[in-house]
Amino acid sequence: MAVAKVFTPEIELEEVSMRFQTDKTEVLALDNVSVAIQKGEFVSLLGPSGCGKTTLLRIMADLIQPTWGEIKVAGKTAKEARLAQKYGIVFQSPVLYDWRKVKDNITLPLEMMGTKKSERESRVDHLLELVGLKKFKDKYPWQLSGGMQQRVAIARALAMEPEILLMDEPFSALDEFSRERLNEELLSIWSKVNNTVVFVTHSITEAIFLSDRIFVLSPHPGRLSSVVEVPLPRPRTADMRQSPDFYELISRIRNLFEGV
Amino acid sequence: MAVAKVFTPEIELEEVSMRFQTDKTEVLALDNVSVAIQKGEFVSLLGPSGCGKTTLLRIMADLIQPTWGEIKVAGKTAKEARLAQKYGIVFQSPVLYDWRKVKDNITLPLEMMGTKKSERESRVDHLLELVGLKKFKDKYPWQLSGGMQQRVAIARALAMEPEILLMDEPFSALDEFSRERLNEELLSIWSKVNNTVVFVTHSITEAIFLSDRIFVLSPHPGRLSSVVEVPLPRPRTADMRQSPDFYELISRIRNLFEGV
Amino acid sequence: GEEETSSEELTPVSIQLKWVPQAQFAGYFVALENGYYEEEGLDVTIVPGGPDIVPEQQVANGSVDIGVNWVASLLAHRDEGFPLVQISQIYQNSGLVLVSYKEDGIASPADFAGRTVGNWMGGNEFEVLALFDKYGLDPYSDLEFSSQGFTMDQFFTGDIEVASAMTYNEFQVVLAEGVSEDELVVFDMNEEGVAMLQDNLFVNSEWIEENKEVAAKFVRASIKGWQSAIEDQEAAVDAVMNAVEEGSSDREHQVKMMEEVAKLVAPDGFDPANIGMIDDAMFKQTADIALEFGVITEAADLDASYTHEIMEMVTE
Amino acid sequence: MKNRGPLQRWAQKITWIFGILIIWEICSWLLLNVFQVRLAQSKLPYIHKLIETLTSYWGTLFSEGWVTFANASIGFAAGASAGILLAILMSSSRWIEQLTFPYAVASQMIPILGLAPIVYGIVRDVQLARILIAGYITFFPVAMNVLRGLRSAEPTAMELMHSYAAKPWTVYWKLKFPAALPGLFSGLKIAAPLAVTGAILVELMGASNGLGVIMLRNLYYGPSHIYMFWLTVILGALLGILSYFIITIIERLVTPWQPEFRSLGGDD
Amino acid sequence: MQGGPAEKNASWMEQPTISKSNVEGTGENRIEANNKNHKRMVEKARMIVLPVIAGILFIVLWELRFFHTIFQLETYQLPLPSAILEALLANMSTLISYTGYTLTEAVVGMLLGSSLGFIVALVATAWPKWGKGSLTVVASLNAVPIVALAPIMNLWFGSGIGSRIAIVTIMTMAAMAINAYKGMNNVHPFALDLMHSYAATKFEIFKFLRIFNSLPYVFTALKINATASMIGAIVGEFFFSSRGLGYLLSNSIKIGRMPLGWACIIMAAIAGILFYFIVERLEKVFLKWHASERT
Ligand SMILES: Nc1ncnc2c1ncn2[C@@H]1O[C@H](COP(=O)(O)OP(=O)(O)OP(=O)(O)O)[C@@H](O)[C@H]1O
Ligand SMILES: Nc1ncnc2c1ncn2[C@@H]1O[C@H](COP(=O)(O)OP(=O)(O)OP(=O)(O)O)[C@@H](O)[C@H]1O
Ligand SMILES: Cc1ncc(C[n+]2csc(CCO)c2C)c(N)n1
Ligand SMILES: [Mg+2]
Ligand SMILES: [Mg+2]
Repeated sequence: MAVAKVFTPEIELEEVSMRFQTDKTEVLALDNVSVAIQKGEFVSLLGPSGCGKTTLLRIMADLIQPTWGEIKVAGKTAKEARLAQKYGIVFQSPVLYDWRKVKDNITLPLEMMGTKKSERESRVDHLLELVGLKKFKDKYPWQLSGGMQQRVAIARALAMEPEILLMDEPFSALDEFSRERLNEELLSIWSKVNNTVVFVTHSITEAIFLSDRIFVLSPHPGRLSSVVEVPLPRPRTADMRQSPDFYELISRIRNLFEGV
Repeated sequence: MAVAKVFTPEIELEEVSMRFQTDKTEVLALDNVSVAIQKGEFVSLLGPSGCGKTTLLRIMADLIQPTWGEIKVAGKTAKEARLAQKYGIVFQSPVLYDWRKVKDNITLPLEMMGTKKSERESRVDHLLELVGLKKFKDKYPWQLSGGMQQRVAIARALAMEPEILLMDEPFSALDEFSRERLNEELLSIWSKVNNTVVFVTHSITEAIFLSDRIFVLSPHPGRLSSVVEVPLPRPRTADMRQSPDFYELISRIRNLFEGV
Repeated sequence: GEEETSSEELTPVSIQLKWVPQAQFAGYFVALENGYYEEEGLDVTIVPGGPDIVPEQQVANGSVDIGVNWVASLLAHRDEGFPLVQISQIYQNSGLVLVSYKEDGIASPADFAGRTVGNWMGGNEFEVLALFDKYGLDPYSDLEFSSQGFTMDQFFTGDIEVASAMTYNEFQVVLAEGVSEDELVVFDMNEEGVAMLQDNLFVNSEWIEENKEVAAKFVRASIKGWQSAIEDQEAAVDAVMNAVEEGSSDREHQVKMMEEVAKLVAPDGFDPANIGMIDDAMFKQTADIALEFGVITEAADLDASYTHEIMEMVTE
Repeated sequence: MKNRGPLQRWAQKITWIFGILIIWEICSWLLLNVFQVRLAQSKLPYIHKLIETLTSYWGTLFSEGWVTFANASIGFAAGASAGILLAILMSSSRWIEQLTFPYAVASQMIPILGLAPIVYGIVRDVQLARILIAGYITFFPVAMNVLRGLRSAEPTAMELMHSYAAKPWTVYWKLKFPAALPGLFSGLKIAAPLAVTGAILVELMGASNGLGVIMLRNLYYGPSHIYMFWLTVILGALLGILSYFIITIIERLVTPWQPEFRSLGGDD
Repeated sequence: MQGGPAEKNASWMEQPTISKSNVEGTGENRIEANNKNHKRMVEKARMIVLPVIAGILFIVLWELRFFHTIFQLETYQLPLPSAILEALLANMSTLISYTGYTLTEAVVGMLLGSSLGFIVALVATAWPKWGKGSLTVVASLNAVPIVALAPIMNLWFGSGIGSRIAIVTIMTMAAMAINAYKGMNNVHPFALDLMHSYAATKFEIFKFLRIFNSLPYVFTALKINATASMIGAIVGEFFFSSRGLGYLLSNSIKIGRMPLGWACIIMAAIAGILFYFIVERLEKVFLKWHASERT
């Protein structure tokens, strides 16, 4: 755990519940979830498919309002935080705009924040390098493979160096090597920008490697079943993946799951 | 390797190349790929993002025609095989029809093959059970989480018990437990139906656990860099994942990757 | 029951009006209302006209049997090869006038120079062209000869300084708007000697070969209708109003129209017994004007354009 | 929470209606008394005069309006079916499209005035001719919108169909039609009021009943009939609104999956 | 931490070769490329040749009275192409000047109407609570036939070109408003979420998302309007105009000059098709990215 950090809650959810209602039936996607995420913290959400991870992320980003409960971001409401353009989001699907070429999709948030054109161009080059798509900057999204599209979405979220970075299974469409490399890149960016990251993943190792804390959700209805602190030191290095501590954590979390 | 099986080639690609051309530039997605897949074989494709796995699958399914090269499926052309309704495909994205409820999306291929309504209904119930979406049968796709949508797509492909099953990263949006469970389900279905499966994945362990052979592709341009036989006996069991043979295979494949 | 059986024996005949049902066509409505057609053994359908209806087309197509339109229009269609022939002339005089406000200072057609003169065009403009010619005016350079809609709005707003008007309708519309006759200058085509014949009855020349008897019966009943209409104008207006949708015209207007129409069908000194007769001289004047102003490209073959035969059968 | 009460939705509609009426009345007053333009009442008649006229003639207007609406429905059915058929034909092969498209466009340049005598000449049955003409007026927007819809099925969704070796007809039925429904409804929303126009136009060609008939006659009989004329115009517009609403409601029922109609759950 | 493994695996992130198509490539390659070019040319040629051949066939059959025979028509009802051509040549200069006049009305009115319709869609999307009513109002204007519109517009704008432009404007508003509205609202919810996550203002959501999303629909509307505007202008000229194709057409038909009437129709069709294809070209340029345009 990052010992040096002072605890200032950046994202606070208090007894948040979310119910989706359709014609006849209703789904309780989140039930009474309370979490507090510290400023500059890297937090992962783990949980079975359909347990409410995406819903939780969307509530944090003020894209939907919870049916019950309170949410505070940096002491303000989520809406105020959103209006202050604090968020960068990687959605579960790439959500690229068909009419924009790769490079223009990446500069989209920069355009919205009024970044100068020359600055945008240098930034986009750097980001394309980061996600390995330099040669594809002038392609349209449908000319890319699934994983490549997802990487464009990642580059787009990183482009604005957001204070709060919400990532919904960003690397699930990538091969293990790209994934590991991007894990490290992400940590390096995070340590520089020192933003708060909420990261949804299905990979337990990935969650451990990246996070300060891991929130495990249980399904039906979505509940916060446990919080696991990751006591590995920072900076994390590739060989930590082979350490006994790491293995111990993996099996602990697997057990948590099975207990669900 | 499954010793008992007689070698009758089901899918044969000979020196297949695929070039995508756009206004000014062109991308060589596949370069001179030759593979022969045996009837009833379970084969995985591994390779970095954008190397041409999806393209290869689409060529096998006769959804696109290669720029050069030949393809034979069960001794006939791919087109004939497609017209004989031999294929079941899970695409990289769920590709559900917005206007159909979950159950209707799953019965779609059955409707196309003229299956009777009563039969369809019992089949869909069974499939929903398999992918754990029983309660969601009357929902529209947009009311599901990402992983749930992917599971619907899987159920849809399994619904018709196809002779050739092509799956493009079907389990990437699932948590590890659902994934492992579905791995086993898939194997059990496969051993019953004895169809030919080509499976794209980014997970080396998954590829090993499932496959008879693993094709490793390399980018620059997309080439078949090596073929790995998986000598684990069938039926595969969960504890095999912990066996030394398994670990040995993992590191062998990882090395293959790094050698690229 | 009784009516049905009798109507089975009736010969169906349809007549296409030039325009919407109004007192302009009172004779046919009276004939229908009073059962004159039925007496002749005819089951007559009166088909209303409108801005997009060309009676000559309808008759040539066989959509209807008999048409009402102006003679100039008939000649123009015949010139284009339409197989039509006139069988009766209902209006003896032209109902077309040109009107302008007195305050505009147009005392004679010669003063049209430099003014905007309106007409509905499409076959209605030839008398006006003849009038221009009489006064040495070139419609393309000396004045603005302009399209007039089927409302008089352009006259009221001043868009058109000299407007075309039918004595029985548009002129009455102007009066009804509170403009008194003293404020207007009226140019009458009959007085100017450029009148062309107007409402007539015509048929398809192939159809008539087989249906002379039917045509004669129709014309006979129609003339009877016109005679009663002129005699009892109130009743005629009643007959028209029955055919008019409620709220689409008012009685007062139709009474005025009937009065004016009567003057055209049976002018002063005209024997009502002669209604429907075709005046050879007047027809020739019409055809001559038509030729002069390019309505027709070749001199009309008068013998083929109209026939007295039906009227002779009528009067027998 | 999410749905504003029906009360509030009605309030909006009523505000719209009264807003328009009040502005209209004021403009009418301004034209007549302040700017003193000629034929001010013909340009924009007083609402209260219209209502006065309506009270004496509402029976006629209603029955004639009904005739027109019935005719419009037939024309609409004919036009919409023709439009859908044409769109299917054109989407079925580039070949057919290239062949028919320029002519479909050119056909739209033939004004009904020129068409009517010929249509009457060919079909000879007046009622059928009218339906044909009304259909002709409405088919084009439907065809264009449906064609776009049929073409915009996602490439991956098409691939799914190909993988089943679906017959062309099945591809249409299972994929292209549903994907084209939003487009179809846009087309129908344009076509439905147009069908009213079509019906009225057709009524000008020698009908003895319908809104078009009284519209024309009142116009022709001069400014004294102006209120009645305007009432027919307004009634035409109302029929347009009615037909538009009917399509809107059907759209909601048939395509609840369109993003517009999805309920997102929260207090959005 | 970053250095080592990342660099080692960097090649994994690199992608298949991309080359300028004209620079390299084996002989086989080039033949293939030529083939594709050739195919495209053939495709293009077919686009023009096919309708022309069909057209010629149609005209020949027409001239040979094929249609007259099967529909029992006479030449005075449906004139022969030769007669139409004669009328066309005899009145060429008038027809050309009238075509220009009518086309001007159509184009100006169409641009005005489409812009207004688009604005209505913007308003209805931006303030749905109150703006949606405007959509209904505009749609209802479509139910007012030109015969009624013409006298009203004539009163408001005089007998000149202005009243026809006004007619065309009103006629073209609804198609654009309805289509653009659908395009602006048929947005994928995730695409909207992305905008919200940037705290995009209403204006920005239009600028970056809705406008583009609406383009396919907008072009459909423009194509509908290109044809509707020609009809509108022509029929608008029937009653009050003293110039233009509609004026000439109406007059010709009323005095039985069918060849001249058809000559007007031919001119209108040529102008209309030209107008339409210009819009279609623009669509191809602006919608490169849309599913319907992908190859
Ligand atoms: N329609 C297309 N037009 C142009 N290029 C394309 C098209 N489809 C694919 N490509 C290119 O072909 C290459 C291979 O794509 P493919 O989708 O097969 O990759 P993949 O191996 O499936 O990758 P991933 O694991 O990311 O899904 C990519 O470089 C992509 O840009
Ligand atoms: N718009 C909606 N309407 C109705 N139900 C919804 C809606 N969105 C989500 N749900 C339901 O809420 C639950 C949680 O969904 P959510 O997307 O948060 O899951 P998740 O944890 O992200 O799953 P995955 O790992 O598969 O992405 C699911 O049961 C889903 O069906
Ligand atoms: C388009 C058109 N508008 C007005 C008239 C005017 N008009 C001239 S004579 C007449 C009465 C019937 O004989 C009428 C209404 C027309 N003919 N065509
Ligand atoms: Mg999710
Ligand atoms: Mg792929």
